[in-house]
Parts: sequence; structure tokens; C-alpha cells
Amino acid sequence: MAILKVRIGSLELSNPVIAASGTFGYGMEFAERLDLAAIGAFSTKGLSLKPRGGNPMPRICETPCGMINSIGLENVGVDAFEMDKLPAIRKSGAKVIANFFGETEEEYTELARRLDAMDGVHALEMNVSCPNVEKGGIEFGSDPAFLEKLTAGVKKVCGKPLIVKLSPNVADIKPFAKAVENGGGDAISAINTLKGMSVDVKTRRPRIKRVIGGLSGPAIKPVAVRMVYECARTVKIPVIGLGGIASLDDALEFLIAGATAVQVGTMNFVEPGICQRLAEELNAYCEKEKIADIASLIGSLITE
Amino acid sequence: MAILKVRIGSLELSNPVIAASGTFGYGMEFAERLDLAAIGAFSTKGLSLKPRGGNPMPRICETPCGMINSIGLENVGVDAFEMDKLPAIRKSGAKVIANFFGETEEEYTELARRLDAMDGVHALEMNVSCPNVEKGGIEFGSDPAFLEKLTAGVKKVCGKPLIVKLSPNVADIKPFAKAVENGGGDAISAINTLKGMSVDVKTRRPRIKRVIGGLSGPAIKPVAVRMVYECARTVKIPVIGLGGIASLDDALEFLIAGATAVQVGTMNFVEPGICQRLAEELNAYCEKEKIADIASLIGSLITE
Amino acid sequence: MGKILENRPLARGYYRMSFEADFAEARPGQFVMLRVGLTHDPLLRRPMSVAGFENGVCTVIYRSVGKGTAILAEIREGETVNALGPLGNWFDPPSDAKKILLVGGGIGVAPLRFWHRRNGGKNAVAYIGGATKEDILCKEEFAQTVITTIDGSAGTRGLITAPLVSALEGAYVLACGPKGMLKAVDDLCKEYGATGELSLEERMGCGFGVCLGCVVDTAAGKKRLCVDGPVFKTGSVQWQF
Amino acid sequence: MGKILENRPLARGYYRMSFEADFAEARPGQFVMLRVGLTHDPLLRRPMSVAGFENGVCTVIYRSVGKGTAILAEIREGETVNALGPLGNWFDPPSDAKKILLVGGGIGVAPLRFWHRRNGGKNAVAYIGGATKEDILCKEEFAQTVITTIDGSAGTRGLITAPLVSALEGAYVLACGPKGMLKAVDDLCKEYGATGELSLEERMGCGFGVCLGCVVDTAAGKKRLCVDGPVFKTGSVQWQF
Ligand SMILES: Cc1cc2nc3c(=O)[nH]c(=O)nc-3n(C[C@H](O)[C@H](O)[C@H](O)COP(=O)(O)OP(=O)(O)OC[C@H]3O[C@@H](n4cnc5c(N)ncnc54)[C@H](O)[C@@H]3O)c2cc1C
Ligand SMILES: Cc1cc2nc3c(=O)[nH]c(=O)nc-3n(C[C@H](O)[C@H](O)[C@H](O)COP(=O)(O)OP(=O)(O)OC[C@H]3O[C@@H](n4cnc5c(N)ncnc54)[C@H](O)[C@@H]3O)c2cc1C
Ligand SMILES: Cc1cc2nc3c(=O)[nH]c(=O)nc-3n(C[C@H](O)[C@H](O)[C@H](O)COP(=O)(O)O)c2cc1C
Ligand SMILES: Cc1cc2nc3c(=O)[nH]c(=O)nc-3n(C[C@H](O)[C@H](O)[C@H](O)COP(=O)(O)O)c2cc1C
Ligand code: FES
Ligand code: FES
Repeated sequence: MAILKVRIGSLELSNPVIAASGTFGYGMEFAERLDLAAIGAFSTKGLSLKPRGGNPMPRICETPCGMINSIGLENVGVDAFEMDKLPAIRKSGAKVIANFFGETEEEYTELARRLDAMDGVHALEMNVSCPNVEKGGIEFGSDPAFLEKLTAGVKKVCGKPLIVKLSPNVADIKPFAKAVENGGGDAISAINTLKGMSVDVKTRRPRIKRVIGGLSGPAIKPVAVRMVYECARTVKIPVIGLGGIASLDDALEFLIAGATAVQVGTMNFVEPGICQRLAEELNAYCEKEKIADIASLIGSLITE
Repeated sequence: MAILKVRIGSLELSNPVIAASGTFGYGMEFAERLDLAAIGAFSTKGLSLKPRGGNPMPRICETPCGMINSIGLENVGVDAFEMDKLPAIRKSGAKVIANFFGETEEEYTELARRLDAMDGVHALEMNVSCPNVEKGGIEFGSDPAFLEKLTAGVKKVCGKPLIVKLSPNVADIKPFAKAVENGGGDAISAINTLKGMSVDVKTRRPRIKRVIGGLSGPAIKPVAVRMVYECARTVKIPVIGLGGIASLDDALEFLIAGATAVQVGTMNFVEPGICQRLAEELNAYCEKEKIADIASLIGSLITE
Repeated sequence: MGKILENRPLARGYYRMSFEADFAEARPGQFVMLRVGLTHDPLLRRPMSVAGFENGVCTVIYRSVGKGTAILAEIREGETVNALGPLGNWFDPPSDAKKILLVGGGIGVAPLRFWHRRNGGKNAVAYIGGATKEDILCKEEFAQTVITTIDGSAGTRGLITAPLVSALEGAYVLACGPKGMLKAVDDLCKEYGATGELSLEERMGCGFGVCLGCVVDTAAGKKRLCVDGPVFKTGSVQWQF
Repeated sequence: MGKILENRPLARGYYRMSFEADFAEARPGQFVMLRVGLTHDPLLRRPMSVAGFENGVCTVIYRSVGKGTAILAEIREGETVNALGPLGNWFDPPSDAKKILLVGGGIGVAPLRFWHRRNGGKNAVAYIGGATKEDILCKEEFAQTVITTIDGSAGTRGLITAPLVSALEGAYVLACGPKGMLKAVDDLCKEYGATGELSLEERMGCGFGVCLGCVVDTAAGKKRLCVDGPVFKTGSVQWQF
């Protein structure tokens, strides 16, 4: 066995393959499709203080090599997560990253405090692609100075590793990566979805009720690899790469470009066992290529 | 015949299908593959004052439903364009949009003056996705105030319709659209390529020598439709939509979302006759759907 | 991955595909998610009702309407198909139902055919509607049928809801078809004192409950069509168009 | 769109495909751009040397190395393929060349085979190199052959450049194969007083000169491999790796 262990702050993962938020439910939905303990970790559907019903239908559509979603962050809320979901997950042996979001700074802090205290939650992933109601709908993740402040505030109440998930809908992702590092974040995950839109020509209506949604899947992989590369060269904290991963080679692309771990999102829908398959293939690859420790692969891009 | 005529400033196109810059050479390369007079117009490879050799190889690679290019704006230069290319093009009956770029404001103005004076050039398309050498490599298209000033300066020397082509690598495209309108630009074209990257896992090298290149093709269509929709709702001047168009339905998506005309880029490589085919199919579509004038299709998105 | 034993046209634009399933059983009303092609375009699996399941062989009946189903129709017998399933709930009429009306619109006949193969009997009548006679599928497979077409090329001209009305009282309905038809059936059931089950459709990202792309508003709140459905009781759906 | 008359394995991983061309003629050294699949993944056409052209039937010989060629290998005879071509320049040795050496590495044999079918004669000797005997293609189609393999499983063990050296003086070389081999042949030609032509490869966006994705540095400046090549004179390429 090659050494596949990677560290995200104080958390050690047995391998760097993580299931991405919003594509893996609350974990147990996959219990019969793969061994939850065989993947590095999974990130929960984004949690809010109160349960949320999400956006009107239609919420998803397919695009070339991708899909658009506008689920609207529907989730059971942090209480139901703790009561109804977490006990079973704890037994499964899964490493759990709790993805969360708020509409105000206080909500973010309160959520972090709650999740930090939960047995069975191993790390927190803060989604900052949400509109800040207090700032008139400006996204939390769209101003580096504000992002740094938010990160620092949340980190104060959170002993567990704090991952901050960045939006790709920015002109330059590097200042945002730096802001997370300066704010004391333990890791960055990149990227969330690109803003996209699709029109049904027959009805002349947008295919997504809310018109604009988030584009994910293999189509966005080149944008994601680029941003992960930029982040990894900007900060010293680990970067978790995601966006369009569908194969071992895709995962390797991100690792070589500088990601310490990877997440698989949309492809969980198409192949529910993909995270475990990739973890196994990564091990086989390292053995075949005589890579004793995955650390030597990370950031090994040759650009001379 | 349905009325397919559209206007870009003072220029009338017989139909709204335009071949995009950098994917159609200097036009004559396609003369034996389609009837240049049967498409709305074509945009030339981006022209600079002096000929440019472009970037080192490898310059292109394929990605899921897309490709990355880093040609580096190789072109014959404006003199050779006028002497060697334009005479034949003039005879072909094609409507020509001269795409151009500079490294300083003066270069932009000088190019616009030159192209404006050329018989056979019907409109100008200003590519602002290039680094401004005087401003330390910051892209011209990355600051709305500067873009407005650049547009106004160029428009002063340019009597022909001036199209400004926007970069999608911004947090919000709307202020840039507005800047073009305020600066007196006659139209906007959107989008140029998204910044992307791909890694060859076997060699651990970037697939593109310059590491980061421009992503184009069907993969980016949802991002392009979204940005065109945002631009069209922001300005009154026409918006020319492009990014991933490969079929009649794709072209219709952009028109319905608010584009006055469309450009086809990458797909010219795969199907050299595609622009003419789309123009013909658009006519057949309008007749079948009893759309007397394409104007009634433009921006007809129903969102209630 | 299952070997395709049959994949051939049934009628203009309609196909029947049978393949060796890697699951042991399926119930009428359930569906499978079929992977289409080997690349990422198209990306998502396509949901298809199970139209038959016997001796480990799963049958679907589908209409070629877009990119994915066009590719499906090109696959040759002998090749393989990747099916995830069986997914969702199933038709579950009370065992003492005296009169069961199977109401199918177009391709909606598929799951009803399966139900009929398993449970069909004297008390079940199939009401099949379609645009033209080409859209009336599997009619010979039902014991008793009432047929309507919009153009009148088969059965009575009109919608299937017209002949249904007179049979509804006290009946139990199993319906599958376009949303407009299902809503009409739902309304008629209420009006004429019938109950039953409706099989719905929405775009699906996953088919197993995790993407939240397929929610339906019901009397009991938001439900995921793929795991809480596709079959819903009459009177429970809050219709939205 | 041309009907595929033949598409079958030649050796492990290698295939030969013949299809009805919608162009009238092709010359040895030219290539076609084949569209792969019906969707946008893969997106770009794949360049393939013409390995034969007779009575309107175009033949290519290809190796399955990635996504596109794997899909090509799955297409059945009787289906169609969309080929753009013929593209590029061609082998054009002086008519008075006394000794022609055809130097092919692996799949590089394809265009040489075509040249030999058209022009082969006593003065042409084929030097074919490959990794193993499975990589030595079409050897029975050449009148005279010298063969090397890296593992020694056919011909002499080693690189094809080894036996080539002694034959080079005064010869005219037509070579196609991996870049490393072509550079070695180019260097040897200079050293041993031979001239000739080399057929190069680069990733191609279009194949007809408009994307500028395939440029090659030559003594005469930047050239587009797809229109100014793929065949370049020995001594003209400025090799870059
Ligand atoms: C539970 C369920 C059971 C179904 N059973 C059958 C069946 O037995 N036979 C049959 O022919 N069809 C059935 N459908 C509809 C079938 O899934 C669609 O016709 C099919 O997905 C169209 O794919 P396409 O690529 O050809 O069309 P496209 O329009 O190109 O598809 C684009 C996207 O929209 C989705 N989509 C398009 N139409 C529908 C639709 N009506 N319902 C859900 N998603 C859609 C596709 O899955 C895809 O993600 C069922 C749908 C559901 C939800
Ligand atoms: C002028 C010319 C003639 C050729 N003739 C032949 C031939 O007769 N037989 C044969 O087997 N191969 C030939 N090749 C190489 C062939 O084009 C590639 O093997 C093929 O494109 C690989 O596609 P893929 O999808 O299987 O590989 P992938 O690696 O998945 O392809 C990814 C991308 O890289 C490009 N690519 C990959 N390898 C090459 C390569 N060696 N050269 C150019 N582009 C490449 C592909 O076209 C595609 O755009 C030729 C190439 C050129 C330029
Ligand atoms: C249906 C869907 C729901 C998502 N929900 C969330 C979410 O709740 N929180 C979050 O941070 N990201 C969410 N994402 C984004 C993914 O976690 C991931 O960042 C994105 O999809 C890109 O990765 P992919 O291309 O592998 O899917 C969601 C994505 C999809 C497709
Ligand atoms: C190979 C290549 C070269 C390009 N060169 C230029 C250029 O010189 N000037 C320009 O404004 N855009 C250039 N573009 C961008 C296209 O015009 C277009 O904006 C982009 O490719 C998106 O459209 P598409 O998805 O239809 O290709 C180039 C694109 C490609 C693929
Ligand atoms: S299709 Fe994903 S939750 Fe139902
Ligand atoms: S492949 Fe496009 S210019 Fe040569």
C-alpha cells in the first residue's frame, strides 16, 4: 500500500478523495453504494441554522458535459442534522466535513460553534457563495477583506479544521485564497459552481426557474484546475481541488497542479460508487508508479 | 424568406450569424468551404500594428466539450492584412469585422484609425482581453472606468461601428457592458474565452506551454448565455452573443436571451461550413415558426 | 453493466430495450437510470420506467425525444447498458380494489404494462390515449382497452379523460403520462369519487435522493420524486406548471 | 459522410478503417480529419494519415491511444464516418531519386504504405521500427524491408536508425514516426549526406490552417503543420521538445 494519507489542518484523511457538498446528501444515502469508511471524507449538503425549502422547480438541467443547478441550499437544518443524520453517520466510520452557510456573520459564527461541538463532525467547510442579507445581497465570498474578517470570526469559535470554499465567479481568485489564509482558515476548497444559464428554445423559458444557476461537471474542469493551481501557488495552507472530476486522471490533474486533496461532485450522481473507485485507483496508480507517498505527487507540476 | 436582417450600429447584416475571431483565419481560408456572402459577417484573427509570432507550442489541447488555446494572438499585422488579405476578401462579398488589440491605448487608437480607413472593413471589434504593458500587465478589459475611457478614445477616430469584445474572467460583467455603452461603443460581443488549464498526467506538464490558456467550445455555453443575458438587460446597444454555439438551438438560446447576433467560434474547426448551415437553418426555423422578422425573437425570453 | 438482448423500434419513434439486469427484482412503477454513451456528453443518466422484469431481464420502452434517447436507440443488441436501479416506489393498489383503471398517456403506458403483466386480471381496464395511432403502445398486451387519439386515427377522437369519466366512480386508478393528463385525472378522481396513484416525471440529476433536483410539492410538504415517488396518491400533489 | 467498408484490428491496438470518401483523390503524405462520435465529447476531429486511396475508398491505419481512437475502434462496418480532407502537402521525392528509403516508426508506417502502393519499386526499401513485433505494421506490403524492434521480438534488436546509417549515403528518405525518431533521422541525413522528407505530428484544432494550433519552427520561419506540412524537407525543421 502506498501512503495516501493527507492532512487538512489537524485532520488526517486516509486518502485524498472526498465527496463534495450537495452531491452526497448526508452520507447515509450512499451507504449501500460504497463503503463510507473507504473514502477520505464526505462533505454534507450545506447546512443552515433553520431548515430551508430551497428554490422553485425546475432546479436542474443538463448542459454539454455539465449541469446547472439551483437547488437553493435546501437542507434539513443543523438541528435535524445533529438529531436525525449524525448518529447513523457516526457508526459508519465516515470522516464528516460539515458544509454550512449563513445569511449574516452571526449565523456563520453560530453554525460554526454548533458544528464544532458535534461529535462525529471532523471538519467544517464554510460556503461563502451566498448572498449576505445585511450587505444587500452582496456575496460573502466576493470581497477579500470581508472574507478575511468572516474567516477570522468563525475560526475564533471553531477548534476543528475550517475549510473555506471559494467561488470561481471572481476576476482573480488569489486575493480570496490569501484572505482565507490571513484569516486563519485551515484550508481552501475550490471551486464552487460557475454561474450559468440555459434556455429552452421550445418554450422560450429559462431551463432553471431562477434563470441563473450553478454550472458543474467535467465542462468546468479546466477553470477549476487553473484556479486550484493559482490558489496553491498563493497560500501555504492546503487547497482541496474540485470541479468536474470524473476519473483517476482528473483527480491526478488537480493533485499535480497543487491540490492536497480532491472532491468529487456531480459525478456522484452518474456513478454513485465513484469516490471509492477513485480512492482504490489512486492506490493502484501510486503502487504502479512507485510513488511511496502521495505527498510527492502534490504540486509536482513541471513548468520549467 | 423571413427577415433575418440585424443592425450592429450603422452596419446591416443580412443575417445574424457571424464567424468569430481567431477561428476563421482571414476569411479566405473558408472560401471553398462555404459562401462568405451567405453568412452575416466574419471577424478576422485579432490584428496588431506589427505582425506577431505568438506563443510557444503546445498551444492547444482538448477538454470535455471544449478546448484550451494559447495562440498568443499570432497574426500577420495590420499592413499585411491590408495588402495581402483584404483585396481577395473584398471580392468575396463578405462583410468583414476587423478584430484588433494593442498593448497601449495609443496602439488601440492607431489601429482603429487604420482599420477605419480601409475599404472592405465594415466594422471593428476591439479585443480588450490583452495585458496593458503600460499598466504593468493589467488587462484592458478588467477595469470598467479604464474600459470606458479606452472605448471613448477609440470611438473618436472610428466612424465605423465599434464592437467591444468583453472578457468573461470578471466577477460581474454588467459594469463592463455599461462602460462600453457610456464610452460610445456601438455594440458588445461576449464572451471571449474563460481562463483554463489542463495537465498531462503522464508527463506532469501543463498541456499548454504557457500553462494557462483560453477555454472555448460547448462547455462554456452556459456561462456565455448567462453573461449575454446580463449584458442585454444592462445596455441598449446590441449584444453579440458567443461561446460554444454548435447548433441552431444554441444560436436561438443566445438570441432569445437577448443577443442581436451570434458568433460561432470553435465549431468552425469541427465543421467548417457551420456558419452557413446555421444561417440557413435559422431562416427555415423562422419560416416554420412563422417568425416574420428575427427582431421578434431577440430577447424574447419569458421569465414572468 | 447488462447485455442488451433486444433494442428495436416498436412504433415510429418508440423503442423497446431488454437487458440482463444486475439487480434481482423490480416492481411495477419503479424506474432505472440508464447511462447513455461512454463520454460525458450527455452527462446525466436518463430515467426510464421498468416496463417488464422477468427472469433477470429488465425491459424499458422509450421514446426518442432528444440527445440521450437518440443515442440509446442507436445501441445494438449484444452491446451493454449500465442501469442503476430499481429506484423509487411502486404502484400499490389495495388488494381488495374492485375496479382498477390503468390510465396511460403516450409513453406513460410503460409502467402500466408491467403492472398488468404482474397483476392484470378481469378487474383491470386500460385507458390508453395518444396523439395519433402511432402513439398508442402495447394495446394488445392489455386484457381490456379503451383507446382515444387526438387525431382520431385510432379509438375515439379526443382525450383519454373523456371515456374515463363514466368509469371512475368507485374505481382505483393507476395513471402515468404527461403532467397535464395526470392533473386532469387527479381532478376527475376527486370529482367522481375515485382514488388511485399517479406516476410523475421531473428532470433527475441522480435518481436516488441526493441532488434535490426533482422535488414535488405535496400535501405533506416537499417530496423527492425519485425516492418518495415517482408514484403519488391522487389528491396529494400540489400541481405546478 | 462516408460509409465504412472495413474497420478491424490489424494487430494488438492497431486498426485499419476503409470508407467511401466524399473526395476524389488523395496523395501519399496527406491526411484526413475524422470526426469521432456524434456529441461534443470528444470535440475536435482526429488527424489520420491517408494509408491508401483506391476507387474512391480511403483507408486509414490507426492506433487506439486515447478517448477518440477508442471510440473510432468501436464503430461498426456499415456505419458512417465524417472525414474532412484530403489535407496538407504530400511526399514528393525527385523523380530521379535513385534510392528511396521509407523510414517508419510504429504507426508512422501508414503514409509510407500509401506511397509504396502508388510509387513502390525496386529502388524503395522500407525501414520499419517498433517497440515489439506487434508494432511492426504492414511489413508484407513493402517489396523490401529492414526491421528492428526495441525488444528484439522481430528483426534486429534496437532502433531503426541503426541499420539506416549504412544505407543513407546518396539516398532520399521519406520518414514518418515519433518526433524523437524524426529528429534522429534528420540528424543522420545531414551527417551521412542524405536528403529527404519528414512527416510530422502536432495536436490539431482545425487541420486546414486557421486555428494556428499546430505551428512548427522551420528555417523559413513559423509554419503551420497542417497546411505547410505535414511533410517537411530534411534540414528544415528547428526541433523543439
Ligand atoms: C420516473 C421517470 C420515468 C420515466 N419513464 C420513461 C419511460 O418509460 N419511457 C420514456 O420514453 N421516457 C420516460 N421518462 C422520460 C425520459 O426520462 C426522458 O424522455 C428522457 O430523459 C429524455 O432524454 P433525452 O436525452 O432524449 O432528452 P433531452 O431533452 O435531450 O434531455 C435533456 C435532459 O432533460 C431530461 N429530461 C428530458 N425530458 C424529460 C422527461 N420527460 N422527464 C424527465 N427528465 C427529462 C433528461 O433526462 C436530460 O437530463 C421517464 C422519466 C421519469 C422521471
Ligand atoms: C498529420 C497527422 C497524421 C496522423 N496520422 C496518424 C495515423 O495515420 N494513425 C494514427 O494512429 N495516428 C495518427 N496521428 C496521430 C493521431 O491523430 C492521434 O493518435 C489521435 O488524434 C489521438 O486521439 P485520441 O483521442 O485517441 O487521444 P487523446 O490523447 O485522447 O487525444 C487528445 C487530443 O490530443 C490530440 N492528439 C493526441 N495524440 C496526438 C498525436 N500523436 N498527434 C496529434 N494529435 C494528437 C488528439 O487529436 C486530441 O485532440 C496523426 C497525427 C497527425 C497530426
Ligand atoms: C446539485 C448540487 C448541489 C450543490 N450544493 C452545494 C452545497 O450545498 N454547498 C456547497 O458548498 N456546494 C454545493 N455544490 C457545489 C459542489 O459541491 C461542487 O463545488 C461543484 O459542483 C463543482 O464540482 P463538480 O464539478 O465535481 O460537481 C452543489 C453542486 C451540485 C451539482
Ligand atoms: C484558437 C482560437 C483563437 C482565438 N483568437 C481570438 C482572437 O484573436 N481575438 C479574439 O477576440 N478572440 C479570439 N478567440 C476567441 C473566440 O473568438 C471566441 O470568443 C471564443 O472562442 C468563444 O467562442 P466559441 O466557444 O464559439 O469558440 C479565439 C478562440 C480560439 C479557439
Ligand atoms: S433526482 Fe436527485 S434527488 Fe431526485
Ligand atoms: S491545425 Fe489549425 S492551423 Fe493547423
